[in-house]
Amino acid sequence: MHALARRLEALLFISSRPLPPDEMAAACGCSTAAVDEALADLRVDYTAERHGVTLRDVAGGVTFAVADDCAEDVRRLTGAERPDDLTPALLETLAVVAYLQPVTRAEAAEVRGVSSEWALGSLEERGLVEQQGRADTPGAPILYCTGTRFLKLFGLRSLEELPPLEEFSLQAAEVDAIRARLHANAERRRA
Amino acid sequence: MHALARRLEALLFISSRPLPPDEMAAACGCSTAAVDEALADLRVDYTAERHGVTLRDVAGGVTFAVADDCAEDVRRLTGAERPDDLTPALLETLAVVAYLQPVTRAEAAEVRGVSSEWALGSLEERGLVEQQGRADTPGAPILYCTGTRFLKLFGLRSLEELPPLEEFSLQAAEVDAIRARLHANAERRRA
Amino acid sequence: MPADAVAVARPVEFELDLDVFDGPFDLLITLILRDEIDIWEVRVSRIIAEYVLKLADSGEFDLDATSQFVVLVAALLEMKSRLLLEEEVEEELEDLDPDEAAERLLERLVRYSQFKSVAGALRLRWGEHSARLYRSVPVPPALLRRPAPAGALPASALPAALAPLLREPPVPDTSHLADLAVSLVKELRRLRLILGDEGEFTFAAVAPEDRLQRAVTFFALLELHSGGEAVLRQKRHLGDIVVSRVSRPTLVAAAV
Repeated sequence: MHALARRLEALLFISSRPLPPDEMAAACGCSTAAVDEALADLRVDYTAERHGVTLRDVAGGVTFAVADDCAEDVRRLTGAERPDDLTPALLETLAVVAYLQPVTRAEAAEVRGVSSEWALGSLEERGLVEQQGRADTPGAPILYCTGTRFLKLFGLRSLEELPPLEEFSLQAAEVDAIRARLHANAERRRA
Repeated sequence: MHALARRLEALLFISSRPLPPDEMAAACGCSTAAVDEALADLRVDYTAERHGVTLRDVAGGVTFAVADDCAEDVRRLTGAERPDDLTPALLETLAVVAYLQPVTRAEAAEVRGVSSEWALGSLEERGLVEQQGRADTPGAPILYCTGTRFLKLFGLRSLEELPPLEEFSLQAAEVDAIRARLHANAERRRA
Repeated sequence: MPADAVAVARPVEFELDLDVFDGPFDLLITLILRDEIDIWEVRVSRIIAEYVLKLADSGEFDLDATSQFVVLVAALLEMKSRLLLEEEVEEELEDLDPDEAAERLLERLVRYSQFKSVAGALRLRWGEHSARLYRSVPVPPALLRRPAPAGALPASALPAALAPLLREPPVPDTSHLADLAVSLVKELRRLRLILGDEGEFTFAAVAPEDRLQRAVTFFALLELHSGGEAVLRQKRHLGDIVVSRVSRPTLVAAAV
């Protein structure tokens, strides 16, 4: 293996967080370009078929993860459980925080139409959202944002990898149908 | 690589302590002889010349360790590590472990009233709590306790130096009662 | 959701005779949940009054059945109050031109639907990635350039964090409940005196300012009614209640 690749392997093994290439370059005293090249070597070596661990690009850096087909053995050994599934309410709240961050509790509630206090607390306890200071508005409400664990658990390199919100818009025909229904209601009320 | 060797690689990669071959055999559902054979394969692959980490035999088990010539790179990387800042949730969980140890995940959740899976994982990652075997109850849940890094961070020579809870208008008897209740719960689960 | 509470509840058996419905209470609940009866049409206060009558009739107090009844009525009230709130939002919008109001609502629905869809996409990603295992082992001290400073955090932070969790929660303050129990009896006595002196009065004239006290007064009225001591009348929806003395002791059934 390439000498620099060996050194990166050691860094990636020891670090419990994904490492950005420039941090690895600083530690090894080389250029980021050299790191990128050596990483490409490592990626070839660590394909799932050959090793029990694979390289993953996640949460702003590179990290080793257990190959998916070896995960069950590891769980038997460590007793680590899969994280509990998220309820629809939690997923919805998480979606609001992910796209609109930083958001206050009131802003999340306004989008969802229901109080989101419990959902935000539960997401915070699961390490999926974090408090990020307070808004500079009356009452100084807490601002919530997503953190590294959110990116890791959803397999995202960065927030930019989230598809644009517009892609989730209703179809024009669906909007028209709702509009027609609402205007019909308005008409009835006027009558 | 040998299929079993891949699975062992995953176990050794994730484990925070050296693994005895029989534990690996139990996790993979195979014989210790098969593990020894696959380990021999791994040893050939992980020689210092080829990888940044090597296999070492320590204290009756096997573990991955950073190759000696890569240690300096790692030190340069960890020089940039952030200091230990504990969020209220982490501090609370750490206090539960410190005073009531050994505790299971379920017991920590019971005292705190919320799921403590993420918090315990995060404390483990910081080296502040450690796994100390498993409870002798159904499901054999992992027992957590504090380690030497914990003592150092809080400037304690031993657990006896933990500040008494009496100053917080809690009698030692009350703390004992809670500990007894946790253990009684464990008994009940076992029954 | 109240619907769940209703689904698991034990049946509460008693017959109702309302304008819109005549039959067992449980059937009424079922019909409301199935949208076959509009909850707007149902006077919950009337149901409560009938139940109180039933209790008076049977002469015995079944705590389990009554608790169930309270749960069901609370569920009905919640459903009804939600409708009221929706109405309020719509009223707010009604100040606008109805078409403009519809557009505003549409805007909100369209925006919300985006996040609902995102939640679905996130669920798929979660299924694929959340179970992945990453290494989370601390760096061995020998490989740290700067060893963690000893005593960086104060040990006193630990008992401070644990103590609130271990302390027994304070015993719930039930003094207000005790107050209620006493003042219901007092209130009954007061209303009986007024009824005896004046023969007729209105709820508005005798009800105290305090909301809790008003509720007690209302319960006392129901009690007078169920005991056959008074007749309650209301000219219009949400209007004042007129309470009149029943001249001779009457059978409970005759008062209804």
